[in-house]
Amino acid sequence: MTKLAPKPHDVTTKTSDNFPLIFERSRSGRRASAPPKPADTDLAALLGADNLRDTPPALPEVSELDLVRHYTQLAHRQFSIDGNFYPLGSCTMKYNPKVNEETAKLFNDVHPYQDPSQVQGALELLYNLQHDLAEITGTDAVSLQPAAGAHGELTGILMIRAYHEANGEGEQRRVVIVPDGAHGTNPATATMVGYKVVEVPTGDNGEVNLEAFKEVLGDHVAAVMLTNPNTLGIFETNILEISRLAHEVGAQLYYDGANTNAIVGRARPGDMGFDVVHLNLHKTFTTPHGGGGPGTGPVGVKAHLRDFLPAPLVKKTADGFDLDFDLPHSIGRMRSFYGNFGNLVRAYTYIRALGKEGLEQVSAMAVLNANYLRVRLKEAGFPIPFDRINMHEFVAQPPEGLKAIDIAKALLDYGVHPMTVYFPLVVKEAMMVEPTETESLETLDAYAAVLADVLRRANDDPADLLHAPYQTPVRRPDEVTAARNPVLRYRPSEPV
Amino acid sequence: MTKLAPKPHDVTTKTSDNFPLIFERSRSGRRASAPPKPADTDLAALLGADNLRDTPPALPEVSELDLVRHYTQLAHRQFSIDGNFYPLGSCTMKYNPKVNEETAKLFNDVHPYQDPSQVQGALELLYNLQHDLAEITGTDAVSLQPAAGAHGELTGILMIRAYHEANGEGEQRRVVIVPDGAHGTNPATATMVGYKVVEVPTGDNGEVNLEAFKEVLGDHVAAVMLTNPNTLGIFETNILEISRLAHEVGAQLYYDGANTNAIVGRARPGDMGFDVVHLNLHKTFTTPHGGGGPGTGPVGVKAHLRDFLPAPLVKKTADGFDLDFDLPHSIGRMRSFYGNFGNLVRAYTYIRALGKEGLEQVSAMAVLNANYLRVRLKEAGFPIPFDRINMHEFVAQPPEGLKAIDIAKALLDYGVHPMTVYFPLVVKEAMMVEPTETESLETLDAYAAVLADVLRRANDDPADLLHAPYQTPVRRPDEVTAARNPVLRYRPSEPV
Amino acid sequence: MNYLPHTPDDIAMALRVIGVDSVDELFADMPKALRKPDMDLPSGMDETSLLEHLRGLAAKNKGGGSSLLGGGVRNHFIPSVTPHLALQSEFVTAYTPYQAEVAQGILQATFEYQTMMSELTGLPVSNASMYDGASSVAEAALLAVRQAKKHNKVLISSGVHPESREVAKTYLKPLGIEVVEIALDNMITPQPEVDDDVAGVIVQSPNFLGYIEPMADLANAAHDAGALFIAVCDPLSLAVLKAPGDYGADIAVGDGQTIGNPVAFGGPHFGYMVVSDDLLRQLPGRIVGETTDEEGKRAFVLTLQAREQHIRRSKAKSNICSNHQLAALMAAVNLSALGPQGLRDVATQSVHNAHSLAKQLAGAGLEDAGFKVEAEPNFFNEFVLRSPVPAKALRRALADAGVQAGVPVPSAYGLGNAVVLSATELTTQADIDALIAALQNVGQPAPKQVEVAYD
Amino acid sequence: MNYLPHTPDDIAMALRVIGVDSVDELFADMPKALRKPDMDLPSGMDETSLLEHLRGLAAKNKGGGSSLLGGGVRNHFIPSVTPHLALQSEFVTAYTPYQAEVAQGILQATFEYQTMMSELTGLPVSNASMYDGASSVAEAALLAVRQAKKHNKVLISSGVHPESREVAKTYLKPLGIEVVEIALDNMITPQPEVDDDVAGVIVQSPNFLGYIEPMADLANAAHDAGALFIAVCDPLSLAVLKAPGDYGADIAVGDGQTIGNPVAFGGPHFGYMVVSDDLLRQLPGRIVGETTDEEGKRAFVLTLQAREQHIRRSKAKSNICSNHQLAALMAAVNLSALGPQGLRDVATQSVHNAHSLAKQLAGAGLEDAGFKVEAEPNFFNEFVLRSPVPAKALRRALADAGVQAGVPVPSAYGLGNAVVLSATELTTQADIDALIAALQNVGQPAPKQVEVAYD
Ligand SMILES: Cc1ncc(COP(=O)(O)O)c(C=O)c1O
Ligand SMILES: Cc1ncc(COP(=O)(O)O)c(C=O)c1O
Repeated sequence: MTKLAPKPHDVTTKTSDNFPLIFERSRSGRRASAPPKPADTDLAALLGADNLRDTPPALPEVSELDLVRHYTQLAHRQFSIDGNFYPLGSCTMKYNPKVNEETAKLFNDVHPYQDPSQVQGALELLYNLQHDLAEITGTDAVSLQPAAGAHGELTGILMIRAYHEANGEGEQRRVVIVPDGAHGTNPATATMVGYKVVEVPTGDNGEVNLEAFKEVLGDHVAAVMLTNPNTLGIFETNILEISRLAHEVGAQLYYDGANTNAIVGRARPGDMGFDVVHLNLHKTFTTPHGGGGPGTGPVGVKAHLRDFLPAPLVKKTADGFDLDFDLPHSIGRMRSFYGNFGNLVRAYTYIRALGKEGLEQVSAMAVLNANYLRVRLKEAGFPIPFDRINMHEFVAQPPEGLKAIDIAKALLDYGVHPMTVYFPLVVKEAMMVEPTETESLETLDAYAAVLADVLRRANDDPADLLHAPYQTPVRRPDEVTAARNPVLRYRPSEPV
Repeated sequence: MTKLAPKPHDVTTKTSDNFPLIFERSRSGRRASAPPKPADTDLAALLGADNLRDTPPALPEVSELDLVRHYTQLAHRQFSIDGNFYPLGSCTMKYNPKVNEETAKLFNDVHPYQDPSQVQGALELLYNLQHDLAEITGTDAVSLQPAAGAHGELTGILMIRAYHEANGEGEQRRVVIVPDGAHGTNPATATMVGYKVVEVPTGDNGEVNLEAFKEVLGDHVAAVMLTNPNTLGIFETNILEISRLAHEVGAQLYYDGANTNAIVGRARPGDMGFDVVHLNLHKTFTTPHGGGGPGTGPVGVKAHLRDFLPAPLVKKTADGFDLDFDLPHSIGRMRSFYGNFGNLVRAYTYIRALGKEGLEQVSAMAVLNANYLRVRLKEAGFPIPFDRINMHEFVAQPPEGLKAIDIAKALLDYGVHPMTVYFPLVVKEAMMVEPTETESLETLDAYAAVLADVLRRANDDPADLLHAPYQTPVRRPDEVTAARNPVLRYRPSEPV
Repeated sequence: MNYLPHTPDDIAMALRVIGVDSVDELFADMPKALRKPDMDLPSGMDETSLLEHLRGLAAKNKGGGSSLLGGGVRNHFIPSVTPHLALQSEFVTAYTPYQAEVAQGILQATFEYQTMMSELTGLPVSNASMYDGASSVAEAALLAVRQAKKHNKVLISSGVHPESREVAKTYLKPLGIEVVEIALDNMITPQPEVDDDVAGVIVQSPNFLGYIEPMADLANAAHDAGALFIAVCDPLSLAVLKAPGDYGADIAVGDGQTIGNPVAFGGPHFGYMVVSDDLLRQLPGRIVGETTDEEGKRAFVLTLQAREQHIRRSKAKSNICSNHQLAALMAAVNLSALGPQGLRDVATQSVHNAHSLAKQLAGAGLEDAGFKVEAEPNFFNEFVLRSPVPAKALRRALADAGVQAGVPVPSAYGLGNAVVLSATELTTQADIDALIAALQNVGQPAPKQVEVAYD
Repeated sequence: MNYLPHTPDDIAMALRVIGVDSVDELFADMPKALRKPDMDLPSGMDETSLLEHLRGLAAKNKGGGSSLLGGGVRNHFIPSVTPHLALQSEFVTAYTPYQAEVAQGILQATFEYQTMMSELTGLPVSNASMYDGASSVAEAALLAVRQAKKHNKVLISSGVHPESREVAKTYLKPLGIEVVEIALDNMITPQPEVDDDVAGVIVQSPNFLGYIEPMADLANAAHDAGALFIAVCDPLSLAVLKAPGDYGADIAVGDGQTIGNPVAFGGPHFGYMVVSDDLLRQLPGRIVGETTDEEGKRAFVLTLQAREQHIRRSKAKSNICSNHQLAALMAAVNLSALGPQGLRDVATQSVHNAHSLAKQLAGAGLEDAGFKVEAEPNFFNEFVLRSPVPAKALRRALADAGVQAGVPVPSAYGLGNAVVLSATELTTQADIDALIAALQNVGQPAPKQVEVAYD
């Protein structure tokens, strides 16, 4: 059936010259918009002459049409979920519903410092979402403040630290345990909170090695950070035992919610024994990745940690909804205002669209798709290091002698995005594939067919892949020079 | 500045697969949206069993993501003003302001059959626009009903016919005069009104040949249809004389407004003596072309024709605004409701944004750009058949031995759209260029450079252009077979 | 506010290159008397003032989004995904796809649109779109006359939307084609006499009043006399009702608003026209066809252009040039978003709600006040309510009560005071309750000033 | 409503291929006790009900769009073209640009963003964005500590937004870094004592109260003691005010909302961070750099990733991974749309209106009622109004009068009852009149229940 079409040609501007920077399109005196005309104003008098800058910032000066062309053409130089299959493992690049964008816009004008009586709708939404996410994660209270997954991690580990301190165990507990397959943000977060990181190895079955785990465990441990399923896409079958062991020594169990798409609606971290849970709304809950962000990383906690949450929460009162600053042990604010509200609206829209049954179907079909694609990739000739039923993602490898990077680069010419490569670190040449539930089986078949074609090419001519891609706007940019000799902003080469 | 150059030809990984049709992405049972769930309904009982169709229409069944991919990828297979310089002569492919789209949306929910008391804002806008367009065209009354330029022509010629009939000259006047350079809609319109078309030749200076015009003129003539500037981009310097002569024999003068961008704010068809004027809001007044439409073709008339306008107009009353059906000689309706209202909002937004002075600048800069590009193309080696100061557009030709079609096709590889070719018919291998005022000189320079490069390639290898373009999603589709053996809809090749 | 890139330096440079001294010199061909006309136009605005002005106008409209107003266009469900996809700037700001290589987006989408309209109507050949329903009816009549050659009369049912009939007359009259109306009988079209000189018979179903016509019988009557049968249909109704192709129609036309465009005070929407194979070369407007490119790949092009004005000039089948492509694209995306089941769901619930509305009105004790629901013959999602007060006065009274409903039935229908009511899948019980309450109020001894103002 | 493509046939086929009998079997690894949790969540909704629900919530908010509320985020002019371009689906639905070949759109736009932020701040090295202003202040403090190594104290002016100070403390406390506040003196930051163990001095200008700080002197004080100077600035103010680079700041941070993002109840906006060359390798977050590709063409890539968590893990400069790229893109597009002159116009008119507001308030005879405008020292577009009633009560009373204004000044400032007022280029004389009228009413013998409710 439908094979993936080749990469849509970049018909907008294919030139042997450089694609121009907006600064290179700039001509002194051009304007692309008409703000309100200012009154004659003596800024020096109003602001103090010494406070004024001497030269204006050299921002671009372009016409509105040139502005439009620039960003339209840049958009054509960009893969996206809307244009391309994008099975990045650990990233959950699922469909971002358009209705979410409509609903988010409805709140654009609401100012965070309006009197609560004026923003009852916004507060009610936050209140409902706190509730929904607590139900979904199996926790007792939720802060919507964190601005990304890593920010949620920081929030959570700070709370754990404060909790231990409140219990007089602050000095004693200085270690955070993470699996060797953990995402980089986990150890980095622990360090930011002043903790030492201890890694626990992955066992042969792709799960946390329970024996090794017991060895590093002790009453010096502040927290254990896990994802479940883990970064290999494998469910930690010993999770209840891990939880028991951790709690036995007084450690807190932290859930990195990046892989929630595997379990949403079917199992809850809270029920597994996790004390703190963050969610990536930009993964499971369809807020767009935006080319890097904004994400949103709400944190749910069990009751014993509630009072440590960053303030404010939203509470329901007799009169309606209000901000709740009454959190006696609060770690303090993690960011300004009430979190990435626009994304909270999007996620709320998504949750209420699907409802309970819909969410349960999400994880079912995410896992179905990932297993299906695993089998198809195996048929296509890719070794699967942990070849068992996986959850929402799985890790493959290139056949002996090939490199993941070359496979990835070759895929770009087919108009499909590569999987995540070289993560997790515990698998050599890891190719981590997460198709998500919003993809059709035909798309997965086409991806497998493309990967088979890449292997065929590698067989026919081993040098072929080394120079792939061939059809993209640029080809294998020189990253080494970029880092050695950093050019981080435009500077006009000649006086303009 | 940025030069444009063709893509390299080596296509290593191009797959020969067809881009799929939405029907080929279809799988029975998929849905891309959630309309309100219908109640259990016995349609046979409510509608009559005999009235129900036996098989549902075979519409596409796709997931929302597959839908999004399909149309996003199709959008990437499409040139547009926003992505590409698009200097189609006679088409006025100028920038379509985004603010127009915002304002048009504000009226999406207004129903045309609401009581006038409920739609005062919409009626006020129409009233204001009738006024503005009358001022701009120098006419006394304006109908906003026509849905395109050609529809405006039909409206206008029908009015002229009704006018002559009202004067008892209906039988006598059976001829419409158009220049040989006229757009095809002019003669086609005359035929639709039952008139005979007589062409008047273009003189050596690119204007209507006045002697020839006098010869075909007479009291059998119902109307003379002109554009001014004409389709060569040349201002008819004898326009006042032409008008005098036409009116002398009792003919009505019709203005095809396709070229209004050359004169807007600086001269008015009504002042030139035209009795009926249509405007293409999708040209001069920035409503988008939409890949073919909807256009909008309001018609303005002098006072003696007002009562012949299609009803309703919008009038101002003591209580506000109301529909005015009181047009005793009305030719009748030309379409349902009140015209392409959404586009009327866009055009009104544009007119009010620019204001009087802004409109005057439009024609100034449109004419400046066209003359500048004419000189640049001449320098690049393209003959200019009527080499004089032109208005908003001009006609060039390929150098001897080359074909306009091959130049046009070669341009596609550079990411720029060709000019209009083979129109007007009075110039062999016509290449009609209209840059519009919203383009920067750098864009015009780049276009001239690209055209020079095309000539260079033709010199280097005469066969090169014959197979251009090389980098587009498809290359020189076979139009002859398409017309001989028409395939006008998808039919599944095998049972699905 | 303007959209010009030109700086003073740019202008000076360009003038130098052109070889003139001033911008005015570029306009030397223009007679002096014409230059710098005195136009009564306001000054330009910045974007903030502009939006304020337009938002101010928009705020003067009331009650938008009502789903009780019909008359051919209705506020139906359009999922958010539809405008997001159809209104991508690549589609919005493209020209007619004459350069096929860089217009496969519009061309393929239009080919798909043609297929969908063919599926809905059960006829094989769709063009790429027309202006609107009314002008499509007129063009269909012209087509019939062209095809029939000698004939110069068309019959048109009074059940065809009054505005469509008006437009047909506007188009046909100057060509000396007689337009004869078939009066309705009990709100549907009776079997007409079809003379030999009739080129076409035009019937709308559901008709303007909402009732389903006996299309098969009417088509037979037309064909028996050698005339073409032209069906005018709300495409949404074709989700469940028999298709024109099913009952032998030669041409199907109509307004496409209901399957994917907002009502937008009446436009832009689009007209569709789908015909039988033998009418292909008489079809007005653009048509997209499939072919192959130099490399053998499937490609789409505008085809059969020899019918059109830019090739055939005075001998063209119509003068139509710009059509309503973007509105047709909205419909194509929307039909793909809904799919056959979604479209059926929308149509079904619209029918359900309209019948429920009729039933509730009939049971609301409004007869004494002089209202009467015409629940027979079979109707789709619109039907007639007879009124004790003039139609426009009723509509105004309802509007004053916050209910937007009641398309006036023209007096020519001979129904006295009557309006067309409608319901869609978006109609709620609250909408129905509000209407009934408002009608009950109107039913009270009539508030004089309303009657007076609208008689 | 869901977004799944799977038909029953698809599921059956996939299960066959996988070699299991049911979907549940795929979850066999999950302990039974965990499965099918009982969640208190409502059922799904169709799109119409969903939009109705969300529109209902939106309708419960009042007075949006006010331009008299500040406190760090304000409703500024954003031309229509900005969201149209920045929110193209190719940008919105892209991931972090790790595959540079197919992410030149985001990468180049980010490189351009970095250049613009560098121009505004007068410092050379910008990262690709941070979460928000508050967390950027915290990260800047951490950077200073990393750079200074031995030092473990930072000074922070109380003029820094209270929420930013709070966040900085949250971040710094567990690392044992002391955060010492510099109290304001007459609403600006006095020259502080800077000990040797201070890693950085953080000052915001215009400060939270709106007043312009003596940044050059404060920077000197920091530098004299070997500490870094961290300037926190509203980037809009940098259109006209001296840039951090001008007065020797080492780090500039802040919230970017004011230059192109809607207020949106507080987010998402973005934080920016721009530093001097010698801090480059300490910078947290993503950075885009220019390079060339295999064919020698200019290309952009994420660079210096050795600073980041995915490479350095526990030794990374920060744990930040996702940033706020799309919000930064909104700013970049918006700055390009405005240009230097447009940005200056916006800033100038905002200043003009704020000063006009202050002057009109001062002349409105409100002193007797206990109001006092603090028009000194120099302020930008926000300033303090002392109030006879508690700040929150005042805000509520104004809101009840339909005026959205008055960010409460925390009591720690020692100003008693006071609010921050603000004006932007969008503020109208009508806004000002309404505020004055409302204040005059509040000035009347205070309505008791308001005071009580908010004490
Ligand atoms: C497993 C895991 N943990 C944490 C993160 C960090 O999340 P964020 O980028 O939202 O900070 C990611 C993101 O890719 C992840 O995959
Ligand atoms: C000179 C001229 N007249 C008439 C028309 C027809 O206008 P429309 O396509 O809006 O019907 C055009 C359109 O290209 C034109 O250029």
